Amino acid sequence: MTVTTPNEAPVAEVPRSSGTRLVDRVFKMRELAILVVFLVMIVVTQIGNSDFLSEQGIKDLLLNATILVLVATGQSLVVITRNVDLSVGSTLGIAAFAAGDYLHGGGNAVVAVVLAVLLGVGFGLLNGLLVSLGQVPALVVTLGTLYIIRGIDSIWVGSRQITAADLPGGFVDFGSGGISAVPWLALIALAVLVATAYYLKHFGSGRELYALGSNPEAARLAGIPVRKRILAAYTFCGALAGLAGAMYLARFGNVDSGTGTGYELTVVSAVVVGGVVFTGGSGSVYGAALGALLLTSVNSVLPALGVSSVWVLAINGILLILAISVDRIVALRVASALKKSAAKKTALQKGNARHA
Amino acid sequence: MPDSLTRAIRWDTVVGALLVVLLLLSFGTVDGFGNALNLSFLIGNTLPIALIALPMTLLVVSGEIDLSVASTAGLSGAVMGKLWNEGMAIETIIPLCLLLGVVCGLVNGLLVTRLGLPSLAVTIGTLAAYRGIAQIVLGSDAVTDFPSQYLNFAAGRLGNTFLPQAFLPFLVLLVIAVVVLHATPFGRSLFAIGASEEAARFAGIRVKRHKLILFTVTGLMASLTGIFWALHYASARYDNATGLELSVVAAVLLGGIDFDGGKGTLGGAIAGVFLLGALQNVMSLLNVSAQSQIVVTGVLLVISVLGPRVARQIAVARAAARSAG
Amino acid sequence: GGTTKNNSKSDDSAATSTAKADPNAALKKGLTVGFLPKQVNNPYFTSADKGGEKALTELGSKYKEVGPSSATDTSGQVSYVNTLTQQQVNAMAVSAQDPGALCTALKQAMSNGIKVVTYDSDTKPDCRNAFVSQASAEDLGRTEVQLLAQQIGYKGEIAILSAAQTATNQNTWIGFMKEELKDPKYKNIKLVKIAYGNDDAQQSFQQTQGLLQQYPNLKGIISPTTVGIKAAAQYLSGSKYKGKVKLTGLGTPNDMRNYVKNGTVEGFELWDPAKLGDLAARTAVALASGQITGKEGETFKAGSTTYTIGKDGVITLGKPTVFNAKNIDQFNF
Amino acid sequence: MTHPSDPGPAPVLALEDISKSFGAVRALRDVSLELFPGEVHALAGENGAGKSTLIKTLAGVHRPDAGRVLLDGEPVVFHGPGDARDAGIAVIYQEPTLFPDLSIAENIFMGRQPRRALGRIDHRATHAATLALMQRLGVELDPDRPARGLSIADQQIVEIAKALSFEARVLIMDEPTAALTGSEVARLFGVVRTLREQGAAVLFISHRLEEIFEICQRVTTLRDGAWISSEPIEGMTEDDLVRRMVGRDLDELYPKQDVKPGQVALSVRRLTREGVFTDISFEVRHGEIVGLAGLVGAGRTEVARAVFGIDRWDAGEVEVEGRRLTNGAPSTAMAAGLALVPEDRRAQGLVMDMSIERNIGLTGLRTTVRAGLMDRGAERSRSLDWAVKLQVKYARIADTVNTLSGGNQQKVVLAKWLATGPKVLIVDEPTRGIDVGTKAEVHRLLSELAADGVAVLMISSDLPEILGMADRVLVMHEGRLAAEIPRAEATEETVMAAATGRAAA
Ligand SMILES: Nc1ncnc2c1ncn2[C@@H]1O[C@H](COP(=O)(O)OP(=O)(O)OP(=O)(O)O)[C@@H](O)[C@H]1O
Ligand SMILES: Nc1ncnc2c1ncn2[C@@H]1O[C@H](COP(=O)(O)OP(=O)(O)OP(=O)(O)O)[C@@H](O)[C@H]1O
Ligand SMILES: [Mg+2]
Ligand SMILES: [Mg+2]
Repeated sequence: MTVTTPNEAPVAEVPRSSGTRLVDRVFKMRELAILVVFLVMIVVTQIGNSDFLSEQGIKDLLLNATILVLVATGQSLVVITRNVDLSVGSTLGIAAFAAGDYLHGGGNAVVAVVLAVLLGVGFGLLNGLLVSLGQVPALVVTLGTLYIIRGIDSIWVGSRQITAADLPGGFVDFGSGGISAVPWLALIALAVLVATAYYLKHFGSGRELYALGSNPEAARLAGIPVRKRILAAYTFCGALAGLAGAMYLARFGNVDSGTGTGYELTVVSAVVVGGVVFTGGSGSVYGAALGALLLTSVNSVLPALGVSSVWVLAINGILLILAISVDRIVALRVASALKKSAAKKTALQKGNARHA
Repeated sequence: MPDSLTRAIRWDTVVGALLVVLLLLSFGTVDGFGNALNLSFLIGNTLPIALIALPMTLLVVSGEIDLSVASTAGLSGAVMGKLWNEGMAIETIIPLCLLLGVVCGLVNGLLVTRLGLPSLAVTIGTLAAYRGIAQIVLGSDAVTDFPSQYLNFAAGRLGNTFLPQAFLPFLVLLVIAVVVLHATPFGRSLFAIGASEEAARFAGIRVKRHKLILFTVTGLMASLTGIFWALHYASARYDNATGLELSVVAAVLLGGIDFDGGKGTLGGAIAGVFLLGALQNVMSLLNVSAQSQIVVTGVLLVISVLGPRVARQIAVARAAARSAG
Repeated sequence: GGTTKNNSKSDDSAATSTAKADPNAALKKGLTVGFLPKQVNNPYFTSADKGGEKALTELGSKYKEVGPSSATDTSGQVSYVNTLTQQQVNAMAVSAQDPGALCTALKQAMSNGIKVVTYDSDTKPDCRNAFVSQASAEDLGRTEVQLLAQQIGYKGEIAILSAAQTATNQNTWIGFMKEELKDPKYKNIKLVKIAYGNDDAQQSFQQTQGLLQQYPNLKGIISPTTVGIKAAAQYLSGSKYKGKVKLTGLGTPNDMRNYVKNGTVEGFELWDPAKLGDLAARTAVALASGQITGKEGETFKAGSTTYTIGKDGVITLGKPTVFNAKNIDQFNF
Repeated sequence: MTHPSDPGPAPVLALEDISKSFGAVRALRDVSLELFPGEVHALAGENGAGKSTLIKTLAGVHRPDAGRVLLDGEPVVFHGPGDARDAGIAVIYQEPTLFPDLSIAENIFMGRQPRRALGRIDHRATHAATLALMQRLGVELDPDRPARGLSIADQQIVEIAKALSFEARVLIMDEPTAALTGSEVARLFGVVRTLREQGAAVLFISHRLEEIFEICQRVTTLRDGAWISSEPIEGMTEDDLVRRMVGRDLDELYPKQDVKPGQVALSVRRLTREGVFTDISFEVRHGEIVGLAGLVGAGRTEVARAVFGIDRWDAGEVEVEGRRLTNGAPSTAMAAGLALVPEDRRAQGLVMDMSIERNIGLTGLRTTVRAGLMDRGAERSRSLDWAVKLQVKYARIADTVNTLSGGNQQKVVLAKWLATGPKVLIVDEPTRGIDVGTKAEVHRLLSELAADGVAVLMISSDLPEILGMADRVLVMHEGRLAAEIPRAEATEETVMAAATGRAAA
């Protein structure tokens, strides 16, 4: 190669950068979009039913979202690494019962929560080990552990159930109490959410989760401890499912062997609506939390508007599809608009450059 | 002989072998298993899963998934019941319901191919939507008075044999599916699409069209299953076949179909379906509780993915030992 | 042409036995009776089946229980009917998830000489020999309205929180509730809505929230399902509506004890599930022994009570018990 | 081994009698190599000779079956890429390994971001450091831009920046220049020289021999996994090097036959894809090889993609032998006799998890059919024929293509498309990553095809290749056709002038 022109100005890529900043901003706005949809929905409901945003109403909205937000936060971490944990519903159920069983015997509430979290950690570790050491598809493994944990739960629990009467009054009161309209449980979930988001953005190991979801082979070559990170993501997800179990107990005061059945689909929906992509590497826990808030609120909004519960399921499904479609269409439109404007700018600058 | 070795430990063959072993063992040792009535029950109850597993396998091979199948089945059943109550002729209703299935599948397919949405997300959405529509259509009714010749076809046996009457049509569909997937250019394209969509497109394969066809056929088969379900159990309700999608997915996974796309055989998938069905039947006859059955299913799934891996590692180790020796 | 609802002959080859009942036949011993609840691990059915087990042990017969782990797994329940048929039990007691879906399998069982009793939740009459009903649907529906009306002083808006929209027994009860409400003494009570919580704690919970937001003047809720009433009570007890909005319906004393004591709930009712199971077991043994065949008017003795078979082979357990702060501590189920 | 001409003191990194097998394939057999500080060491060999395997062994990706790796004279065992990195070895792999969802800055500094208190990442410092690296390489890539959608060349530049950012003692580069054009290569070499002067050891792989002679001091050659020689470059000729690599003398590299062009085969008129390329018109005749030159990012690949139907065009038309093509439909383009050998063989050219046989068969799904069913015999013989014709080096035709070396993968892509018997063949960087011997073969093949009447449009960043093979050269500059130069007038100067926009358009 002798065709060197070292003094030549590098191929100008200036417009690209301003374009990507805009894209960046728009991507951040994707979470904003969910928030807007959520707010519109709330406002419309409030107009239709002035009691909706009463103190009690707000409290209910927040409480309903809390548990799903927690589990969705954990799930996002796993999904970001290009994996999935379908066993969260089973884990939540067994952790809730374990905590309840312990409290039933007259235990300490804090110990009960720790117990639930530890149980979650245990199952998270199991999933993580199977997925990362076995290097097998997460979908299958966690579908398997979904069944296994649920089965163990049913064998252990049998037809027993824990009701509010079996629990210490303080524990149950904590589940529905709070500072005016803001429940304690929601505060806990918020704290976990913010801490997780901060960790993902500002810590090396957090960024590595994105990296290995984005390109696992490249992550290995970059010397990222892939197995360790995946194990950690699953463990964290399990821990949050366990914590959510304890919260479920406090909130509903009522658990049996069926608690949390089918929850995995709700969690996955929330994560998807929140813009966490299943092929890994992108999305944020804030998005997932908003997705969770949106989904649970639909279930409060429809009854509050007097929509017959017969319609709820269909509306839920259609909303889910609408949410992801609108998100997608907006993204496509913005991308093509950006491309065109970038092209125009390039042409302009080139014209200028030539004259200069 | 590394070639025959790897072939011998292919997972779909293992599943097939497990099925045969289970059947042979059960014939000898499990009371009540071997008689024609039980076998017909076993096959009859497994047929809905098997029917949906056919298109699902093709879909998964091409890298997509449809979780709305059970809802589509429920919706066709509900519409069938509703129209029947309205006094329409069953011969008109059935084609209409199949058409409805086509529409359901088409909606999934269009959302996936036109908007480029992930099929997992789309079909979780339609899973709720179709079931919800079924609930709106039929409400709390349970329609049970379908004409007896149809009920008998869906529930009856071929003479005194162990084969349900509906088994023959299934067999025909199975053969068609096997040929399509493993012996036609269409099937070959599906493997390519599943393994690398972009490379398939660069090879001139019409990726979107293939996927649209698959989703549509899946919808059609799901509604066929819904009709069969309603007649087999003589009951059309909006919640028919709830949760069937997980059974199908579990069985297909067990049969060694890779959810990343591009790998698997229909034989393996169907062996997986009947292995799960037979296992459940045998466990019930042996008084294994429902809870323990769930655990067994889960363990089997985990083994189904760990198994081939371990087998591969053993094969590699052996090959290394041989080349060293 | 074509086969339509109107021109298709309904399949009336009912398997009702033509055998004659022999009221004096001795109760056989050493029989096996299989219990098939809607769902295993469900506390209600566990109590019921325990009652059945106790009765069978007393009668010198064998008890077994099989069943699906989900209350909506109809095909699972069908295969359990098949399993019991294969295992050649003498009789089975079934709580049907679906009135039609089990029919083929149950008829198959009856044609193999197995006696079929349904309990709690019935199938079509020709698919079983007898149905043991927990209480007359009419009694249940009417008494629940009476209970709530007293609590709210015969005035105000009320709502119903049911289970699934398809739940047959719920719908029958609700029908009778509406009948009862037509009585002039309820002229100031208005039934504003029927909500469905699908027997899921969380959904029932949110449906209760919705009811209260939509109808701020709501005075009372009837929830004729144990899951629904429990969830509604839990929500009310943690909200500002506690004690202000009355709640009644069908619940178990163990579930509801706390809410009765803390003032969320004044009173509710239920039959004793163990007694239901007990009667189902005794009916099954009576059928298998030939004492009865399931025809209207036949009588048989179960324990110390004599029951008469009503129309369509229905046997009714009796009136439900009302639980309140005074008597609740006497019950444990 | 003794090295009479050791340039420095002790080797910083050495391999001793390394062997590595993949199943039955012996990729490396007792290979030794010494890397000294302050030298750029070339690794040469045909496709599949074992160069990349050697590098991966050095980098801790593969564990050698036998032999030792010595670092500063001490034996070391790398348990993973992280270990090698910690030992001061930076690697640019043959295939880019980026995280498409992450920004360029994060890609470069993943795992080693500048930290603030409490171990938090200093995003601002990361950004600044990336900008500095880009300046050093003389490119303007936005550090915040996600890596998804970068052209192969830009990806390669990010890889280079990543390797440089380590400030490593040993820099290993596996075909870093394969996707680059002259100016970027010049920048890169400038940086490499500086590193060398600072005392770093560099191991460099390229199939462009002139680059080896430009930048390297010593060269090690491999053939079929075996060590052939290690010697100083000085005093060697290209022919010497080729002889060591191939084991024989080479045919002519650009065996262009003179052909009289026939009818117009491909005609592109006023083709525009907004924001990408504008108003492209040209014709290719039967028997003609038309070169399409331009700088990286000029839009050549985009034109090829649109013509073949992968992307839709916004205006204009494309005809093959007078038949209008449908917009955005590769299948109709194929039916009309068009073939495209794409630029990115791993993502676009091949289904990596499929066998060689089936990959080649993929373009014949319409022809190897009997009564609607696949004719497996016909498929196999078609694939075998072309694999043999192109001398693909493989163990079994049923092996998956991801076990092949890069060059052999490229041959499979060519085979796949030549097997369709195209009337118009578009090749995008057909010899990227192909060894000299094979390159000559590919050229001979293209020349023969043209002689048989196939119209060939050849996109290449390898200017000598364009000049050596093309009857006519089209030059693109920033999405437009800047010039059309007949063979007689095409020189490096005229083409580069048009490509950089200095020629009167
Ligand atoms: N993962 C693998 N599995 C099996 N065989 C492999 C694998 N990687 C490389 N090989 C084989 O090892 C041999 C050496 O390949 P390698 O990639 O090192 O060649 P190379 O010299 O880098 O060639 P190129 O110039 O084409 O990049 C080839 O025969 C290749 O097929
Ligand atoms: N898949 C893609 N997505 C987004 N932008 C792309 C993509 N591929 C290329 N580009 C951008 O489009 C422009 C034109 O690239 P193109 O690949 O057509 O150029 P080229 O002349 O073929 O150069 P080369 O092939 O040498 O990279 C470049 O700025 C490139 O960065
Ligand atoms: Mg290589
Ligand atoms: Mg290009």
